[in-house]
Amino acid sequence: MSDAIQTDLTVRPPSLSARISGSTIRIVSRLGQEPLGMAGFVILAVLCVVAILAPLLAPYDPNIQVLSDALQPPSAAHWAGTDEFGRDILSRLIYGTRITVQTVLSISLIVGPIGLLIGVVAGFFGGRTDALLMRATDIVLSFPSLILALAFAAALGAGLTTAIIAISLTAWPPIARLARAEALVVRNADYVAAARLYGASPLRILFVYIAPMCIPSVIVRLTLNMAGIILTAASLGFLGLGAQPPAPEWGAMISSGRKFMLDYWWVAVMPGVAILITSLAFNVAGDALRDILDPRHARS
Amino acid sequence: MPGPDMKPVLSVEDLNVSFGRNAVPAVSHVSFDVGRERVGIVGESGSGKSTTGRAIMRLLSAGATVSAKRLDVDGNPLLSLSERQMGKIRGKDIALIMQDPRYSLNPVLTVGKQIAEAARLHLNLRGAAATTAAKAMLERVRIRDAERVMAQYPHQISGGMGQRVMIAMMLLAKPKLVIADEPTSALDVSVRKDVLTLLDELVRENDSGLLLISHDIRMVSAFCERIIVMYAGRIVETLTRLEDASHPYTKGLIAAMPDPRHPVRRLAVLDRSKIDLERA
Amino acid sequence: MMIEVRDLNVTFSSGKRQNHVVRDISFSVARGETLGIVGESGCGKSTVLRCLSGMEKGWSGEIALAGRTVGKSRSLDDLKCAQMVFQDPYGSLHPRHRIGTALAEPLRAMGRQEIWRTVERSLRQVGLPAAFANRFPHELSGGQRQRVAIARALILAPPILLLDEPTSALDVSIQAEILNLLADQRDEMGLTYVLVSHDLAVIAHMCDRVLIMQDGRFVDELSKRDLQDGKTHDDYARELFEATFI
Amino acid sequence: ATPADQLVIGTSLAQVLSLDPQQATEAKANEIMSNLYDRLVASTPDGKIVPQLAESWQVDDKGITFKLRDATFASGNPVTSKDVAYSLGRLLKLDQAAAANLKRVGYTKDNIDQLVKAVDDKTVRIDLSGEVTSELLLYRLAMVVASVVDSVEVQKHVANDDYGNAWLRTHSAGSGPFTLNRWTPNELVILDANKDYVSGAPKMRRVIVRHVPESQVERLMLERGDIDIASALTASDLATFDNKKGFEIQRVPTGGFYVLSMNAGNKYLSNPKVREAIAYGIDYKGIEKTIMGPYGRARTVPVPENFEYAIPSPDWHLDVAKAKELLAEAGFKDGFTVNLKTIAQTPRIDLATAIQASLAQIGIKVDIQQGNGSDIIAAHRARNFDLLIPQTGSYMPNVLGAMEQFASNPDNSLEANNAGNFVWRSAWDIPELTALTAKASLERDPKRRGELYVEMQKMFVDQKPAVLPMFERFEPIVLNDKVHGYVGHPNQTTRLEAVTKAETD
Amino acid sequence: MKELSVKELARRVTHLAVSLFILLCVTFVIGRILPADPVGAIVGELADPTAYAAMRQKLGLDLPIYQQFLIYLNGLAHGDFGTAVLTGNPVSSDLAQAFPATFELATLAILISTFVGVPLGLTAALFRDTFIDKIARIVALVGHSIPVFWFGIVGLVIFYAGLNWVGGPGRVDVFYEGMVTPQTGLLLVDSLLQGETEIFWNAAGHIILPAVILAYAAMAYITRMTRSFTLEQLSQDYVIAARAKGVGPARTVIGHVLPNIAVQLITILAISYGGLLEGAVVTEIVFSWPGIGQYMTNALMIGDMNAVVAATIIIGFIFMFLNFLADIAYAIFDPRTREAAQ
Ligand SMILES: Nc1ncnc2c1ncn2[C@@H]1O[C@H](COP(=O)(O)OP(=O)(O)OP(=O)(O)O)[C@@H](O)[C@H]1O
Ligand SMILES: Nc1ncnc2c1ncn2[C@@H]1O[C@H](COP(=O)(O)OP(=O)(O)OP(=O)(O)O)[C@@H](O)[C@H]1O
Ligand SMILES: [Mg+2]
Ligand SMILES: [Mg+2]
Ligand code: NI
Repeated sequence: MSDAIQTDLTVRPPSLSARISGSTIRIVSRLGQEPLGMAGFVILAVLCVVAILAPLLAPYDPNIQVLSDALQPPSAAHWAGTDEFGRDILSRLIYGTRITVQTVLSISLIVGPIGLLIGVVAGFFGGRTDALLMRATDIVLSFPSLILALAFAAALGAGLTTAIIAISLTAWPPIARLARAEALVVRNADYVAAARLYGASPLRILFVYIAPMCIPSVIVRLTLNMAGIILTAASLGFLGLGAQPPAPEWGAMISSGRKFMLDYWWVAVMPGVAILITSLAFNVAGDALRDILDPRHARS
Repeated sequence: MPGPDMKPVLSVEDLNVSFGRNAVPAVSHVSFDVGRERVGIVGESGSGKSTTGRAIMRLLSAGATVSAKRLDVDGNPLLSLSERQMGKIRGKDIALIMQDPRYSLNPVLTVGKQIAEAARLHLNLRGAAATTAAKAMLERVRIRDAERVMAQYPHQISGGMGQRVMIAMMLLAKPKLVIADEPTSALDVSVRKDVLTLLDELVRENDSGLLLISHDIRMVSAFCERIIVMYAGRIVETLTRLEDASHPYTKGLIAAMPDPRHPVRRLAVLDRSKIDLERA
Repeated sequence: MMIEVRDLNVTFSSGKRQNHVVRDISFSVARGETLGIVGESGCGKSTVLRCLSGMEKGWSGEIALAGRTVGKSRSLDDLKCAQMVFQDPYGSLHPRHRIGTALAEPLRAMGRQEIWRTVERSLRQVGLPAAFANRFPHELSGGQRQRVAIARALILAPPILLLDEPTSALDVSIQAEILNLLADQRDEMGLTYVLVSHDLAVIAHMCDRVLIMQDGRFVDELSKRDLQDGKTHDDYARELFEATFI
Repeated sequence: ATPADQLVIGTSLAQVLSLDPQQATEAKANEIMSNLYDRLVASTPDGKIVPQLAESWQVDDKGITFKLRDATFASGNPVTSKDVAYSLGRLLKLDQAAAANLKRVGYTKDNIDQLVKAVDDKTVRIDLSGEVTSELLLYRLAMVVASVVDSVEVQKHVANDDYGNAWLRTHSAGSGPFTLNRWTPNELVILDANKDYVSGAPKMRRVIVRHVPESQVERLMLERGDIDIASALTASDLATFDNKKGFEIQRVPTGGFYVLSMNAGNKYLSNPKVREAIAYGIDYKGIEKTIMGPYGRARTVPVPENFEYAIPSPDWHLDVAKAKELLAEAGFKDGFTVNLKTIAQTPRIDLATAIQASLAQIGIKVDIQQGNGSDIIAAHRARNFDLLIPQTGSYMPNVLGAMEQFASNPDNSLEANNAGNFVWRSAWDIPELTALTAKASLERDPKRRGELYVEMQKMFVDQKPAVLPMFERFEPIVLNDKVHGYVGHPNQTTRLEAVTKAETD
Repeated sequence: MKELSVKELARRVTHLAVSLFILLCVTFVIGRILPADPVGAIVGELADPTAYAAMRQKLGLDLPIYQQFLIYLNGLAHGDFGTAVLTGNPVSSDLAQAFPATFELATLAILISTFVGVPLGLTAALFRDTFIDKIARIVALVGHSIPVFWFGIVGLVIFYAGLNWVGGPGRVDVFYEGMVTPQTGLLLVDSLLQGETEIFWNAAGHIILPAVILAYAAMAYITRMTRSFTLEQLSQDYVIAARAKGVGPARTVIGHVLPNIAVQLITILAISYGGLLEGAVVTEIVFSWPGIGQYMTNALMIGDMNAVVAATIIIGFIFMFLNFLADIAYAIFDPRTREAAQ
């Protein structure tokens, strides 16, 4: 061995912060090689900053109606114009990032763990458990998702929370399937066999060995799904079941703006551009993440 | 039969390959010639053997930078050819036999189709004629019941058969140079010899050159007239007999191999720092 | 006897076709002895090892490790008798666990104390610097990984080590290092090895006794002496022998 | 482009659930059915009663005697007095929402057979119930619900005592100028001309009513000439046809209103001061200009301004200071939170958003809950709301017709469960006003009646209504210039038999 | 491994049936606990409580839910999906009318997106990280990121109102309305069957824009999956072997890679197709397309649960059936699994 053995160094469990900073540095340095992916992450970061600083950044109150100023084209006073109630579209877009971030985060936080858990349990335990869980997954998957969302909105009353629940309910099966496929591969890995040999309990194997291997692809998939989720939320808005007025939800803005598309293009186009950029950012970032986190793609 | 041919089939001079933008070169300053003979390349994993082979085929991924003073096959400067012209040469003038038939045969096409494709590409045969040529070739690699095997899928045949199919497919057009990248290391010990002998036989028959890449220095020495030893992307020495080895790396490699006929308590271990020192 | 196996049978039934992989195998290994098993791919070598380790549940027959008869599912104590080293050093370490964690895991599972000190000691034992505990597997070379795998197998101080082609994914030069390491550990700690490989040269180098396996059966048994002399008793063994030393 | 002998109307058919005249009450369905069926009498767009199936009638103290003209149903059967009696009986016996207007004035399924009699084949006698004057009865008979159906044909299709309802929902059996060719829900309705119509075959061979849910799309179709008449356009789309060459806008009054219903059962809204504060917390003018456009005109008395005896709107306008003062007087200085339920449709959803914004200024926080039609209606019927935006219609052009549903609530108790009553739903207890309304509807002397009408409106305003009319409702439609003879009817009984299309204009 | 034996097939069919039954139960329960009120929708806003109660009883909504369910099941066993409140027709006849419209649209859309998306994905993979790849990716992503209704209206403005290249909303011009008697319900097919080429071209003009817009939305997924499958394959040894044999890049992709990813692609296409069948609601609204999405949304709006349950089951069935077919495709097209069956 060429490495000198350093005797004075004691072994300590690596601290959490060290681990996180370690992997962050790794990811960021890899990102440096992917300008497009980097751009995606930068946009998402900007989005988060805007969401946090919305009150400071927005030139107007997003809900103040000045009916006499309705439907003004973009100008120095209103960079993105005004909507049919004379509200400043830019301010609404800025506040809307909060809703978008909130939607996206909560859906990820619901869908990710649920999908991961179901998939990993099914994949790892196999047999009856697997069959049962996958059947359930299939059923949910085959349920027309918009209809389920509509039904939920009807049952719980329309609103952002309902929309989030409804979307989450239909969004976990693909994640579960993905996690299961991954778990099926991982559970046959030698390190899992070794863990069995030294007596690690099944639960420990499940959570410490298998789940972490599935997380990257789940994260990647979630990121890639985000665009779709924003759009589904917009479609619910189109049907009046998303965020309730006057919430400046982008999808709702687009869908109420569509009534003016032919004459006042900016009302629908501005939120459309916001959605487009965000979902492009999510997609591009997701792709980059995949290349970084997912060894199968990194290999080529 | 060996012996210095006037014109080498392959002539490589100062070949350099690097991956990525500013990575260390995977192959540097490699020069050698292959005539109508059998030349072996040995070296440990990562020493650049496969990269050299694929650079000759111009099959490295887009991220690789290849440069050479000369890279001629049968007088053809490969590096100046267009991708289209290169396509004509691959499989016709130079062939590549890869390590593991399980992965290097297309899993969803029948064996017959895959061989016939080579016939179609290089012998300008169509339809039934291509199939006949494929069958003939299969028989030449001593596969019994060629008819049946032609209709089978790669997963339905054994590793040894798979490697013969690979050989049949690649040697169908009687290429002037055959590059075999670890052709037997995925195979069972018992069939290794058969496959090697067959390859050797066909190459001699076609009067082609063979570049045999392997990490098994003993095997290479048994088959080849010349042995090129690579280490960290460079050629450290070229031998005709194992016994002539003078470089510490080569000697280390030989010593590290357990030999039941001469048992030792502990095996000799390569001293890399010394080799690196010597190289510098 | 450290290992006693009697009438071991393993049958995989996949669909209609039954696959009798291991047929009526009996053998025993003495304390401190190294037994080699060779044979062509798919003849059942790994399956035998997997039965010994407890990874394979579908066997019948009798297995005794370190004098105690073990069943199909093992208690923690049973597991402590025998640990295994796998063929692929890339697959046998969890890619997202640091080396330290990988080594600490068996200790945690067995409820041991003083985990980190033990980890440090076992790293030294296989010739790796303690600082490696903070590395990830992908930051290690194949040989280094195999060292870690061996350290992990040895950290519970089992009397028996089952080795399934521990060097076939490694270069000759690295192989030599690992084989030396294994030999050193055996001598130091008085371990009992069962080594499976298809490389007769490796087997011959390491083992006191070699069993030659074909189609789930042992067809020949060779002593170290026999190997040196190139003496075999069976046609298949002869063939194998010749193929190895071309 | 549309064929010269077919009239194509674009609209939203989402609410059309039935084409049985004794069942359906929805506006679009009415427009269609009024062309499939004739009634005894009809009302003109400016509110006069004119003969339709009846060629003349005689009014006396006890009732009206109608003389029928010689007409036939599309099936070829003659129209007889039996059909008239059957149809009115059917209306009350089916007992659906359609019957509400007659039930309110004392006609029930039990007395209808006594009160409506076929004197001979061509003579029908309808007796007054005692709760209505003959003039008001005539207006009710001009409604689509009083359409005369072909009793012979309908009785052929009776199943399970449903008076042929299951069949008539999707078929027509009338004597009107058109017959129903096909109705595909949410796609289209095709009407074929009835060549044998008693006043001559209609000019249009076919009328197609096409479901176009998106206003912008409908506008494109109109511009491209793929529809001749567009209704249900949004205000902003309508505006683009203002003075546009080749198109004409008709602003058809409905006599109805966009209303802010407040649940007087709510602890805040039960206080008249709070209701008045809300009335001062709405920017009627601003909303009229930017949101309602041609759809509505600010009006806070439930009687259209142009009606006889209509009083001017009270001084309710956006006055934040005054509203805050009123709230403080009511004891809610710091405001409070209420929900506002509305159907997710323009212009009501926009109306809700605007109200939300202006009420926020006076300290009332409003949570909008939009829903699809049926759950909002259900919430309304169950008094399960704080604020809600319904819309109303009217069937006759006088104060009573416009105001009846705003001014009558005989029993406000929860047990009465009078969910069909608009005021009951708001839990607004108005015994005096209810009595006054009943009195007015029985008053025969026109002058005295007029006085009562004025009194009713004043009392309504004084009580700070829990059913606050905000905007008089119009149904603006855009017609291609080629279309002639289309006159939108306030009660959704627009007849199409005289409509023609000319290439040159 | 998946095997395709009779036994296996039977097992899968039972699975399908069980899944459908559970789907049925879930939908039914969801439907019955919804606050949406079909009674109110039928009797009208002003109906009085007696009329209301009578209708409620007539619809059987006053019974406990399990009884309603049994009654429903009983009807279902006799092939009766119940009566739709919305139309008063049997739900089955409504669906027979609405489904073909969606089917026609979704099928055309999936064909378009396949024939554009797959080649685009292959090209992008072949020219990985080049300009072509980036363009392909952005083109696909834009389709994935912009709401369909936006595209729909803009498409109408440009191609219908502006250029007059395509027909407007609806399935056919009003002039032709009702001139083709439905046989298959697919207007394009029926008009051809009845020799009405004029109507065929008119209908084609109407369907093309919504189909293209739907296809564009679905294409993103297909393109990106094709690209990623292809990339995965391109790093395989057999691809290098093929190239070494002298097979050109295009031929490698078409002749060697495509057969390998065919099965995965079929799965993806099945999923997309299922999504198109159910997810066309918004497109149907924009294009006044009388399909099942619009039918179901409207039914849900008025709480017409018979219609919703039936439509959900149909869609669920199709979805599961497509998955089932995709699985079978595995067994049929992939020699590795086909072998296992013998
Ligand atoms: N596509 C690639 N991208 C980046 N680096 C590469 C690539 N392919 C090979 N390398 C690097 O080039 C060097 C030489 O690799 P090569 O495969 O030629 O070694 P080898 O001698 O064939 O080894 P082995 O015996 O393991 O096959 C290695 O360091 C390897 O990491
Ligand atoms: N889980 C399993 N299910 C079914 N068959 C199996 C299973 N594991 C192994 N086999 C079969 O058992 C036989 C013996 O396998 P085993 O892994 O023991 O062979 P081996 O001698 O170790 O081969 P190799 O040298 O390739 O590692 C093989 O034919 C294999 O296909
Ligand atoms: Mg190599
Ligand atoms: Mg093995
Ligand atoms: Ni070292």
